[in-house]
Amino acid sequence: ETVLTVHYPMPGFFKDVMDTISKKFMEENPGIKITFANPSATYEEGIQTIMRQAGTAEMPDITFIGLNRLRMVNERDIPVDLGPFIAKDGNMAEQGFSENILKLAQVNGKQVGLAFATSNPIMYYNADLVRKAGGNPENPPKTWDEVIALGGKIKALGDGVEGIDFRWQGDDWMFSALLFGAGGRMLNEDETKVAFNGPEGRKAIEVLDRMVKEGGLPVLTKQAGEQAFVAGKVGFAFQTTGALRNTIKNVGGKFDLRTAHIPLIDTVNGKLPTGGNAVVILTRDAEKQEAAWKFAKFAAGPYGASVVVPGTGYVPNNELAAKSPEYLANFYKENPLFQAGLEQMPRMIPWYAFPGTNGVKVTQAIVENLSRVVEQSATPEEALDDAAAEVESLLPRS
Amino acid sequence: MTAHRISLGRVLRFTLLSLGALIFLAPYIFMISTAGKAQSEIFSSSLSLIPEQWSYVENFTKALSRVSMTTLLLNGVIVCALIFTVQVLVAVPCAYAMAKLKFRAARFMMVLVMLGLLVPIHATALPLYVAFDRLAVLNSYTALVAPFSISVFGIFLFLQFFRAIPDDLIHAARLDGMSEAGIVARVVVPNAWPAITAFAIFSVVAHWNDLFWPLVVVTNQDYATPPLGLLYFRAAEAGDDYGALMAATLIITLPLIAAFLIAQKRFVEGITMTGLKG
Amino acid sequence: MSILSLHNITKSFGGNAILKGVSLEADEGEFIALVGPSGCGKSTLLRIVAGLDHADGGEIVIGGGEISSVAAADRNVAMVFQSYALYPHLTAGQNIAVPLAMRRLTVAQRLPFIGNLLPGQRQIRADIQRQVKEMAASLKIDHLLDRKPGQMSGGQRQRVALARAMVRHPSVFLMDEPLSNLDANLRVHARGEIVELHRRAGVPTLYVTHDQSEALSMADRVAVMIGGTLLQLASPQEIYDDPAHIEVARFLGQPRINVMETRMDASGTVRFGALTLAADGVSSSETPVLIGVRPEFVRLGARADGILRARIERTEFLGSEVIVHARLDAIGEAIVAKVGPAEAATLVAGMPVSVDIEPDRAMLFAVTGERLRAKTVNVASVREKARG
Amino acid sequence: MSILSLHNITKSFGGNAILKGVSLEADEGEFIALVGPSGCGKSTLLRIVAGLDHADGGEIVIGGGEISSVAAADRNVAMVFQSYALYPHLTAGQNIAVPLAMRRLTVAQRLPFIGNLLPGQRQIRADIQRQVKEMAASLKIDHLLDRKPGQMSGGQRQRVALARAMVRHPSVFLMDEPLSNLDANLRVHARGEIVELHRRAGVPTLYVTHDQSEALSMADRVAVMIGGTLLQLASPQEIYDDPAHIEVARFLGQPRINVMETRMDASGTVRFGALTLAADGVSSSETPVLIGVRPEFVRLGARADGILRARIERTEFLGSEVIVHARLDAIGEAIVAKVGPAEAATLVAGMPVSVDIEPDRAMLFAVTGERLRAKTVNVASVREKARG
Amino acid sequence: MPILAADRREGRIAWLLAAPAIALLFLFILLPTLAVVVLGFTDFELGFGSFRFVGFENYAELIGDRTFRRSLWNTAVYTAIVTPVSIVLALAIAMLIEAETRARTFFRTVYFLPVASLLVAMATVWQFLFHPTIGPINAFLAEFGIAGPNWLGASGTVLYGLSIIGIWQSVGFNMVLFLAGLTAIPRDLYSAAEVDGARSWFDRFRLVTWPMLGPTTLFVTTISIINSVKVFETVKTLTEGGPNKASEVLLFTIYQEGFVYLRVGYASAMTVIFLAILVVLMFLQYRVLDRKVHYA
Ligand SMILES: Nc1ncnc2c1ncn2[C@@H]1O[C@H](COP(=O)(O)OP(=O)(O)OP(=O)(O)O)[C@@H](O)[C@H]1O
Ligand SMILES: Nc1ncnc2c1ncn2[C@@H]1O[C@H](COP(=O)(O)OP(=O)(O)OP(=O)(O)O)[C@@H](O)[C@H]1O
Ligand SMILES: [Mg+2]
Ligand SMILES: [Mg+2]
Repeated sequence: ETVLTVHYPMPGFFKDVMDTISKKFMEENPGIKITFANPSATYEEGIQTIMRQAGTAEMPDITFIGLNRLRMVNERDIPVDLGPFIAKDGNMAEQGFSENILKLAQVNGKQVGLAFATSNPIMYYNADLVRKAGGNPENPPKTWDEVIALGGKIKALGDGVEGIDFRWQGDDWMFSALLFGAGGRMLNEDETKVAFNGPEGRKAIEVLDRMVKEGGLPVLTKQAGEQAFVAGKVGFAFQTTGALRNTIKNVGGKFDLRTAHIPLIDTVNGKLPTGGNAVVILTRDAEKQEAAWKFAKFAAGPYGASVVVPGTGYVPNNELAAKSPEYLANFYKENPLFQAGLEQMPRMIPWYAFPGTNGVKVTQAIVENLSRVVEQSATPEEALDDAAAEVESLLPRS
Repeated sequence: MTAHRISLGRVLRFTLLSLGALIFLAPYIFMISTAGKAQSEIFSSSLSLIPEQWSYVENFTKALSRVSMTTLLLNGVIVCALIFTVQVLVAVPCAYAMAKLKFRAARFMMVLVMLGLLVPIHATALPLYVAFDRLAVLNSYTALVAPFSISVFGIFLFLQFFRAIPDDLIHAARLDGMSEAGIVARVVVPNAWPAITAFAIFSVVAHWNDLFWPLVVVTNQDYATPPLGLLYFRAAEAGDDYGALMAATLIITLPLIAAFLIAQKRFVEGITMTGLKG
Repeated sequence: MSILSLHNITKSFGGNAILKGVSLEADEGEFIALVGPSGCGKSTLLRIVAGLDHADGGEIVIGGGEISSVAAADRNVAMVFQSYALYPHLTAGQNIAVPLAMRRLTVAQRLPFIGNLLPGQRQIRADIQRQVKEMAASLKIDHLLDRKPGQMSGGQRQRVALARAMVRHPSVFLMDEPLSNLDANLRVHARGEIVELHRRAGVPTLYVTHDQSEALSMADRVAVMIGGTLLQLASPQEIYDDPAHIEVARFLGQPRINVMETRMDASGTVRFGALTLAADGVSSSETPVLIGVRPEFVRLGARADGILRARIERTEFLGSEVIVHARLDAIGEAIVAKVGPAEAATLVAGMPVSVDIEPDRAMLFAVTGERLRAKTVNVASVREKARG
Repeated sequence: MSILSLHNITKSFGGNAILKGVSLEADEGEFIALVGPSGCGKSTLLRIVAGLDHADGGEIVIGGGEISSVAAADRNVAMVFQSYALYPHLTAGQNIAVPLAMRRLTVAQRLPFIGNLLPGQRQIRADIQRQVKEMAASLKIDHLLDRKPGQMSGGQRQRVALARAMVRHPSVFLMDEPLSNLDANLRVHARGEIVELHRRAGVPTLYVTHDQSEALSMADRVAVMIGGTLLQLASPQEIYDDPAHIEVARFLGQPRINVMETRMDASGTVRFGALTLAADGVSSSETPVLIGVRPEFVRLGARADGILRARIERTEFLGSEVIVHARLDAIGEAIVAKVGPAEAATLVAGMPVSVDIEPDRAMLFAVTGERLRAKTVNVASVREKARG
Repeated sequence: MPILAADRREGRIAWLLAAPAIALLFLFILLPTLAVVVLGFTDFELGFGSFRFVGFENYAELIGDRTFRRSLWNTAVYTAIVTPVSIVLALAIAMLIEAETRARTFFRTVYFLPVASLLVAMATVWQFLFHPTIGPINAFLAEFGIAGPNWLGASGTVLYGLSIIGIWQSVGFNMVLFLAGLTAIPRDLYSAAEVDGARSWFDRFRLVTWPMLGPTTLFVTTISIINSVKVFETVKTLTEGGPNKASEVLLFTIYQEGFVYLRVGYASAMTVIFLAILVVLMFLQYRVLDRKVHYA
């Protein structure tokens, strides 16, 4: 019997999912036993744990790593290259792993993991407030201009009601949503120069600035924003589909919660970043690797997706799962709130990870400059230029 | 006339204290209230402390079933008890030597103790982690307990206390034929209970609530301590399950409050006698 | 044969010489009181004998053996402390049993639970219990055996401390102001008890006190230590009546001895008031000397016609006697007399009086403090002169 | 006119009556010593007078006004505490200045920095400084003014405490065992100083002590309090020679008064040894009474041929006198005599002696303790009888 | 000679008794600290096996590090708020409790409760209390017509918000120490003060309580400063140093560098500076104040 130790982050979110998947997996694979290591509270802490444990006896066999951190982990040569396994299998597409989906967990062409739970940014809105402000909830705004205008009206309702909550804090994901949605990119093709301060970037950050100025976007911490929204005090919330299940639970019957596509600045070429995580194999033991590969495919496969999606709000990362009535087809029919994310799937591209050792710091630099815009302590141009300069200095010199 | 003034002062004092107590208790009031609310009820625009639909059972059930509370609490007790015992066993003889024996290194020890007070575990966590890994003792009670086996605070506190023990008592014990170790065990410790109680509160509170170190050295859930259990109710990306989180927090906080209530009289007495105040 | 003998003990703390060569012998069954002002080194000496401190030099011989390098626990010396130093967490009975248990039981036998299972310890414990009971009975504290020190009065604690020290039949008994924490009445009562106990046990005892009446009333011999030096070691009577040093004379006696400065001529004759004293040692020239007279030997006459005259400043009524403070007209010095209440009734503040000193009661001291042997050779009787 | 008068002061703590109606008057310049055993309520009474505690009932009149409801700070009463209660963070000079500063400067003027800028305070401060200096000079502590209490000896602290109390010319002066923390010699010396100081200041003083010789020697009148009741308030002489209650007699006198039980016949006659006493009050039947004789009035005869015979148990040498403990053959009770050293030389332990009591010196008390006035009517002289 | 032997025996026993403590002290405090100092001179990064010595490069970088300077400043501000306020509050509460005869146990427990609580969990409660729109604090302020600030969200107020939590958390600890200090003041001194004319509560406080609490206050101040400088949990759970570094504090910055950016060498250098600051602070404090508060 092979025993696999599995480590995962955010147990509040993933515990039930992991328990269900591993139970089913062990039923199907009697020779393999799954045990769980102590989970980590966040993706960041998960990575720290893995980094510390890399190469030690404590290192788990399998872990789940945020998509934007794969590059950093790979630089430290921690994940096992899955290329050979894929080659050996030969029929990944048949199992629902399209090329597009495999790409989400590739770094410089190396397959470091399999995307497990993926998300994209969507628009949540409070239909009651929209209605009150004169909007039509059945026909939600399609462009940022419309969002900002309606947000302003909602804010004007008073009583502590805010127009928009945009989750700009923590990391650069939602900025990416604006930037990619405008058709922009973070760095240039060969990753030597900053590219987000181009015209697309300017449009993106101006949208943020206008949300603050006209759309009723207050300065809130991430948690405060979520709480205000579920309390019915915010008109629009822009954040990951991953939060959908929890949002539904938190809202309960307090108001009419709806979801819709996130507006794109460039409706033609606009893309959206992919959030979520990938299952990564760490064990260097060949026998365990075999078992781990089985588990990775199982977790990232259609069954896994059919567990993850309803439980969280993530979008399926497996094409079989989404389409097959065996898995999720019926679910989407019955739960229209989940559809926005699903429909945006074609626009998903990898969440960009910066090269070099300062990768994480770069995202912090961007977030800090965003906060200056939100606090209106800098003009969008200043903030964008500062961010560009700072990021530039943090990129590897070569 | 005096009687009147006194009662007025008392009313004022009592009112002030009660108001302050209310403010200090406010977070707990919200905690208890939240622990009884359904998830959809927790965040709403109207403030109400009393849950509309009582979900205590539900939240507490979740808190108890989602994680193995008994294991967590048991680990907490084991780890805190081990840490406390070892700390006392190590600190008491040392403090005794510093306070009551001709010990030339006492001054040097004092400097070490002061230094030790300043170094947070956050600073030394990494070297310790590496060392523990090399020794293959991660994921064990040893790893959880060892770094705290030496409590400079304990040495400091006992030192203050022992200085106040009359020399004559030690002398009498020597004349009665006790060895120095015998004196520590038979005379000093039995009379140091107030100090030991005071120290127990500090030590247990600190280590029962410690999240940082267990997170570093424990990956095996069999050794998880209570704060690690709280992680299961947190989902940074998507908002926490507050009702269950609060219920779980209540469960792991209650034993401490009970312990404090039991020990609190001796606690203040102990601090008074340790001269910790100065 | 002397059981305890100290030879030339010296000790300094950080450069301060506290004991400057103290020698002392105590015979079997002897009770020696060690008195001296606060800070003169009494406790230090006791602690050195007990082995709680170590002398810088000198020898300590107990029962014939030199024990300077023997640990306190292994000298068979018992000590009673001023604070009693009872173990607060043990009952009186347990307190008394400690020195026995420590000596008779092995380390293993003393362990809390395991100890009870070891062979032999039952028997020894029972034995100890019996001895504790006996000791307690002889000190009349049997009813206290189950109480802790905190539940006892000062006097009771003092007795328990005594019992703890006595129970193991030490070869030397040390007491450091064992009565000073008791109130006056209890103190007087306890004196008798300790003397009685000592008489029964017959163990040589070194008893430190700074209460002179304790020293005088209890001891066989009194050692007066001042500034780290033993100035005199003699019987109470001798110490009081025939002090070898002015400091000894000053230290003992309540109220204090009157000391006045005067001069001795080259022939060794001293004249003071109506007295003429002849000193033994004859100096080559006139030298200043001190004359000491105890207050009870100063007579005040209401007629104020003596050679020495004084004016009464105030009187202190003490019940059975009265202390009269007067100031000598001639030299302006204060002089104190102790008189009976009847006599005192005639003396009021401000009144001029004549001062007489009882013949043979004046003592002569060199200015350095040493006693000068002297004899009264003449008392000029003023009254006679006045008549004549 | 009496400056301080207390009428029927009562006080209980949690149901325990501590003061059971104490009344007392102090005249201008009078020094009253309040003595009594520990716990009898002396400190409580003082604290009530000072306003630190509040009586349950009764009146306190100072200088003609009832002040029960006046706060301590506003009564012009000064107090010296046993612990001296000096402010450890202030120098002696600052300590002495406190009561003046508190009274003369406003709250604002006393503030650390701002105060210095306020008008008028310079002048007042200078004034206070002058007064402090004067006070210090008169107590000879000028050289200590810059030291903190921690750097002073017990005696010096005590004087600073006195200075702090005196400096503001209080209308009543309270002292709670101000000398009990001093060593014997210092204590005797300080007594004189306090009396002198009191004489100069002329402020009525209530002085608590449990040292009887302090009380007797210092006070104009002595108040003996036992169990919350004032048993007697009289001059030292009267208190000692003519106690109104057996407890008063027992409390004063060192060694304690001899008290023996005997019987009074229906005619009011009491026979004890060679004495026959006639009591004033005549009871209807034979009643037990107590007879008290101070040790100095007990005469021991070596011939052992008196009516009362005793055997000497032990003698206590005290220098100028000797305490002889004997046991009466007839009733087995102990009797204590105080004799001179010369006389004592003839008395050794174990010796049988005859006991005589000085006529007119025996006192009679009812078993409840009250004094029974009595007169010696007859002394059977054994010697005469023997001769005759 | 025998004297020396006896003294040496006592010294040996002292060493024996202290040996476990000394050994553990070296093992778990000194050696790791030394390791941190050594790491401060390397470019060690978590996850990379090897590292090289870079001399003072890390320290040179620190000088120019805006974040580090910011976090130094923020820590100083936080400490400057939390330490005095929590001491004054604690003293006031301790005095009130000491004077109050009823419900002492209750009050003592209530005020001590925050010390005994898991800060990470309580932080989430505070986050809700501080919520700018639906939080009770601002709702309460609104009752009085005050527009509550955006406590943890705005860079202008975030430090104050965190300070309030810090004060709430540390008052109980200080209070207990003050309670102990108060019980040790001789009652006679208050009596003397009253008789000396200290009429008001304030006079007695200035004349007796405050000076007599000197040693306690010094100790409490020391502990408070150490604890405030070590603020971490609230920042980590509530603000992550934001917005725009407005709540970056030393330990958080060190954590961020070491564990998130994984630059252990650099973080170690920061730690060394952090420890040096603490040591200097404590040294100065004891040098300047110790003599002032001990009167004996
Ligand atoms: N451990 C010590 N270190 C330094 N000095 C000491 C020590 N022990 C005693 N001394 C000093 O030695 C001197 C003598 O002290 P000791 O206790 O023997 O006096 P004492 O005669 O017993 O006085 P007392 O009657 O007050 O008890 C004192 O001046 C004291 O300060
Ligand atoms: N605050 C108090 N609460 C309860 N009982 C008290 C209080 N103060 C004093 N007592 C009790 O009142 C009695 C008298 O106390 P007080 O201090 O007046 O005695 P004292 O005569 O001064 O004794 P001492 O000579 O020992 O100083 C004692 O039994 C004491 O226990
Ligand atoms: Mg001594
Ligand atoms: Mg008293």
